Amino acid sequence: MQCFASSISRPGGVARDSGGAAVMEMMDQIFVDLKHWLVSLAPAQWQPLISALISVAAIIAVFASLFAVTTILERKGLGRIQNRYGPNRVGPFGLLQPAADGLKALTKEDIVPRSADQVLHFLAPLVLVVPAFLALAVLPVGRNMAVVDLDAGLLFFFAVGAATELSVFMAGWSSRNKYSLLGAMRAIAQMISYEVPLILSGVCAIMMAGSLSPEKIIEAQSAYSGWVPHWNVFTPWGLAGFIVFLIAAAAESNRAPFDLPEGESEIIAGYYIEYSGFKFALFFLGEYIGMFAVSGLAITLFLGGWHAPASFLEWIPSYIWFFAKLLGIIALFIWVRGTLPRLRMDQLMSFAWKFMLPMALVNILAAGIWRFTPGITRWIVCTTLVAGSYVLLARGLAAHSSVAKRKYRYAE
Amino acid sequence: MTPLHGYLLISAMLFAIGLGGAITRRNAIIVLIGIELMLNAANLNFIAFWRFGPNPEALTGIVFVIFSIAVAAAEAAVGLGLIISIYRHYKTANVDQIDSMKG
Amino acid sequence: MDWVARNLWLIPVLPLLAAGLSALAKQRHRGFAAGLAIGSMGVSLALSCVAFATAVSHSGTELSRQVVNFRWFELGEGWVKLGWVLDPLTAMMLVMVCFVGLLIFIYSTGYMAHDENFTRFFCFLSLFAAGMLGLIIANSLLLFFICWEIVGLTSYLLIGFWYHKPAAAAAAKKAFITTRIGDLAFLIGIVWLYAQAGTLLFYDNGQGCLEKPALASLATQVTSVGMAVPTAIALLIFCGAVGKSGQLPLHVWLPDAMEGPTPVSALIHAATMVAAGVFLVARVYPLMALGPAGGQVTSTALMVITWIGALTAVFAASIAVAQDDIKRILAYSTVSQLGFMMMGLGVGGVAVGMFHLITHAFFKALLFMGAGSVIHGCNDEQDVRCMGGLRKFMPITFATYAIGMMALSGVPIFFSGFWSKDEILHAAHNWPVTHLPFYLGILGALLTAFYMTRQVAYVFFGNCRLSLGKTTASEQRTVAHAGVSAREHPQVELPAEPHESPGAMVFPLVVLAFFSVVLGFLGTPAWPWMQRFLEGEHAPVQPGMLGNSGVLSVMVTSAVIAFLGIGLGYWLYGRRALESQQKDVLEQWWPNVFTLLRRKYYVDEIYEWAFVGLNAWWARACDWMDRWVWESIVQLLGALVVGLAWVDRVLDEQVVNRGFDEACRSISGGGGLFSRFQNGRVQNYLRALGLGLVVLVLLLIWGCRAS
Amino acid sequence: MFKGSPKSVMTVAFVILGVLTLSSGIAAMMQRNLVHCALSLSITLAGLAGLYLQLDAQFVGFAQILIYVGAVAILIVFAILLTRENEPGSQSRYISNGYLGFGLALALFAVIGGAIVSSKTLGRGQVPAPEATVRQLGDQLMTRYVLPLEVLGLLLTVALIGAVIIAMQEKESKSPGGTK
Repeated sequence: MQCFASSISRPGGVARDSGGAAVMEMMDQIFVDLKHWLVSLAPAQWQPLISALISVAAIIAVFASLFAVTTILERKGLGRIQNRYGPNRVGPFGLLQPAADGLKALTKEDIVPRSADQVLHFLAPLVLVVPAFLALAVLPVGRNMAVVDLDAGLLFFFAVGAATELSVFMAGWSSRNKYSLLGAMRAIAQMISYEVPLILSGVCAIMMAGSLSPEKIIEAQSAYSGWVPHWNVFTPWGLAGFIVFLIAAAAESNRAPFDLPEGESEIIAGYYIEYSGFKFALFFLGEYIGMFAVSGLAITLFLGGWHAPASFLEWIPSYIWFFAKLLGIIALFIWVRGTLPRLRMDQLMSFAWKFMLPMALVNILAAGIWRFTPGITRWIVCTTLVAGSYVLLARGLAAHSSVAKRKYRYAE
Repeated sequence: MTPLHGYLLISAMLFAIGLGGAITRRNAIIVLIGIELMLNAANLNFIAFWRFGPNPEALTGIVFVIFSIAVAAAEAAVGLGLIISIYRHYKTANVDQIDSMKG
Repeated sequence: MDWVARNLWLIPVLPLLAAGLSALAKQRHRGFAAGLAIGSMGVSLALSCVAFATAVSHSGTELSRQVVNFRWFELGEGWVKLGWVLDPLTAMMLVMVCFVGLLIFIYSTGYMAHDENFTRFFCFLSLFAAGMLGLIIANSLLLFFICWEIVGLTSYLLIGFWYHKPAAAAAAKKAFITTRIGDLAFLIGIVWLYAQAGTLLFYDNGQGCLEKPALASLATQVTSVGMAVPTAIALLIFCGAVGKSGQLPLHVWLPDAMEGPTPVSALIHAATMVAAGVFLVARVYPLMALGPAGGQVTSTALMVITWIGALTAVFAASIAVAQDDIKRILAYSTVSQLGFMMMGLGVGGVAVGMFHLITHAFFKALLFMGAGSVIHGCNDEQDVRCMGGLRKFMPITFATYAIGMMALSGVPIFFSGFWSKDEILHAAHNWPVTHLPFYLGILGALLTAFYMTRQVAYVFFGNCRLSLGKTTASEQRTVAHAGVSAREHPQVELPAEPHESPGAMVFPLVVLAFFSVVLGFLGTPAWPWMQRFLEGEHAPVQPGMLGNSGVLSVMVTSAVIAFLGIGLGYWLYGRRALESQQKDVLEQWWPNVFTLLRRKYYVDEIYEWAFVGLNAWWARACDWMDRWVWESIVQLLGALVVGLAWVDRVLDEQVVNRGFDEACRSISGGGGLFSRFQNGRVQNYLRALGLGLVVLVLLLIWGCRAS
Repeated sequence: MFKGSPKSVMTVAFVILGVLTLSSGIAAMMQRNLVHCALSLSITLAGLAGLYLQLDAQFVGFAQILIYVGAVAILIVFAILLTRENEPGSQSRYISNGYLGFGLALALFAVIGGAIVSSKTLGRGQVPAPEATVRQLGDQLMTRYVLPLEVLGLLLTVALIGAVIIAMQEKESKSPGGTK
């Protein structure tokens, strides 16, 4: 685990002099130091294993609790948006609702259809959840706080993300239910279609940092001019890439308005109709963890990772910034879900292939121009390029009227 | 018994498995899977020889594997397309029933 | 290194951009496409004028050739390099192409005004300009070849621009394929040169393939058949030039190419593209001139060039005498003039050939555009027999056309054609090898003057024979091919009086006429500025040269020849008004000769017969083999078996029957066995492969053990 | 990944991955249910990726997962669903005289394995892990292998279009092969 060699070496970061800064420094690195202390207790030949276990345990604990928080936030937020109280019975303000849900999920009967393919039906949730947690391993949640610092970290992220499609297929196919199968097919088609713009919009950040490692990408955005940080999102291509990335991320994690695969009104619950009890909870967990992971990637690629949004806020510990940004993006997702209606399948596809993909490609071109042209000209060129292609593509999409008024055809 | 032996043995075994499946199974798709297995066995060879070979600083093995992965993806796409259209035409995907080239 | 030399690449890139943009434009954005093309061409013209000025200012100094090379991509160990060069040759060609091109663009706005595919046309034109200019500035034979092919492609596209017209489509295909024959040899030559010289750059301060070291190393090598390597390469490259410049025997495509729109004929098939072949020879002249010993005696390649040029000149001129389509006459005249240029290159070196190339580009473009204007004015009538008396209806066209005609037929003193052709004849006269090309040239000049006079007499003199009222065949063709444009075209529906063409078409004519007069004075023997410029020296004014006996004699000869031709033509055709139905005068005298000429010496037919016949013969041969050889063998075997059986039966019923049946059974069994291998199941084949693999590995191991 | 870690971990991981890969490979070849075959194939490919990581070829390993597990396996699964037999399992999954194939495969493995085991030249034991960063790969691909890269891009494009055209639903044209 060479990553810990990197994290043992004391952090670079901003030079501290005053005492208060030292305290802040300590606060910033407190978890790292804690872990090193724990590891140092173990015998030498076990240390790599121990440190790995510790980080994995920490990741799982943190993000699982974040999952619980997010569920309650989402339900209450949606409630407010729909002008009703969210859950408010269990505990103060219903804050214990997640615990109650967890208990319910654990205690409910686990139904497996008779004709189902037992093994796959059992494996599917695991195949969903495990890669989702794996993907978190390369995200630096704070200074020196990535589980592993891979040279090809982003590739790793997307690679383990690929397993999601398999699990969805397993779930849909194994439960021998035509709605499940339809849902799985939809989900896979959607994921494959939106994975392309997702990766491509990430490419421009990679180009800028000249590396696939999240640490390096964050490092590339770490500078400040005045107190304004050099985040990718503050450049034309970065902004466009960020937006494309967020949309694609919402589609990847089957969030509204892209939640066709589990659209209740059409195919009852998509590929997990036949799941109940704890497996269903696992699916739920998996989806949310996936959402966290991809949001964290968005933060890493475009929002400067764990860096503070302004130079004079650097004293606040890095992980706090990371999770603040994460919660912000999650709030955005919740808001979108509460606001936008669900798309139609053909609209979904044409949006992916006719708008997102060209936009991402143009964005890469813009990033290249940005990289190789100096001064103010690059601002003008990139802005015109991105904005112009946005306008043209949007007009083309509207012209092909895939969003025309729906003509209802009754079964005859 | 160096590590290289181990990897080579694994790749040989994988190749044999793929070959066995490819020449015994009925279904065209499984035949294709067998071929994919053989390809991957070859890739494993390349990587192993790159890792333990005399001059690994030339990334020949890795680059070759990258190319062969891409080629294999293309091959899978075309092969499956062929299988599908054959299925549409003959209403079967069994290679032993598709023998219109019988001499 | 000057700014313009460094940014020379802009000249071809601007039209390329124009082409790309107008390719994206909709068909109805006519003004956009035309403006783009003309604007880019104008800028290129300005740039090339700057380049020309630079070249002139550096003339004679070591800066007279400025080269910029860059790496393209890494191939194996070495890099493939491209580059561009600015030297007098390039500069002169640049100005010429940009200027003529610009004028023709302007002209086409008038000529193609009614065509529905206006935008596409200008897209192709710009692409052509890009290719041509790139070819001119290329400093690498590879880049040269790339642009060469672009130019060929655009020529194909533009000949077949009215692709719904079968003749046009056929002509386009013919042009493309015929030139491909030459280009194949050209490509082989390039590859060979690369193998020998190791580079395709012309000039690479010392390493280029046209510079001393490479040439010296080339000159020493001899092919297996005894021919010197440089000669062989030069001839292969020359094949490309033959194809592009329509020399014998690959000239057949050029006249057919006249199916394309007239501006295309003017730009591509008269002024620039066909001259590219000549330019190619001029560009690689050091290679061409490289004798077997590298000595100064005229090299084999140059002799071949001279002979082919001279023959082409006479051959095509004689055909042109008997043609009736106004554009075809000009086409054959182009072929013969190109022959003159080749001859000039062969006998007199770069300067002579290039001088004629430049002047010819101007007056031939002028003639073609005049012809276009005539056709335009006569409701797309192309047959000279159905015209006549047009000088009353379109005076400006007539005047300019007459100037062009006189320039082409070499009327002395005032017309550029005279001086350039005179240069060639003079050089031919001084050629050490033999005087035959000189006489051929004289004959060609005579014929040129003659057929031009004939044409002018047919078109402009006499009384108007335009078939008013009833539509001629060519008009029906026009209506057929023009499609929508025919409906927009007011004159096509009912043929009106012939009328002068719009300003956009007349203006270029005037300009070109001016230049086809003036240009000659840049290269008179008295003040051979252009030639010296090309050779990088300064030209003194020496009027005494005119009095020089050799020069004077040749000048007088060619002048006499020109007047002789014109007089003959006038005497035959100009004296009395011609009737549209009446047979040609020559036809009345020597019908056979005339038909022979009119049918272009039956070259097309000969090719047809040769290739198709060869095919048929081969098929027959195969058939014969089948019928007799194999069949007979089979028969023989059969007879053998039958005979054996018979003998056997005669010998002994019992044994033989059994034995024979046994034999048959085993044979059929064997057949069945073999056919079982071919049971069409993929996995059997796969299995065989696997088996082979096992056996091979076993052999390998065994071999290792053995060793 | 396990750079610098004790050799025991290496070997253990190696054995686990090898067994996983081979067993799932066998499963992919011998199971009756096609979908199971495809899924076992994806396990095999993942195992191979693990082996690549063992060999310090990070990039290739992840690319393997991304492309094979993410794309090819899904593609195969789709194909299986599209060419579903009407009565699954009604007939033997092996062709007649398939035993020949097994024999052949075994023979092949015996021969090659024998060759490998008996070869003297292979033994080099542990060698320090060579450096293969993404940056180096990129440089190589952009300079030395740029021409193959271009050709490969062309090939992929052609394959994509070809596959689409081959598999395209024919418009009531009875042309064999389904191309239109």
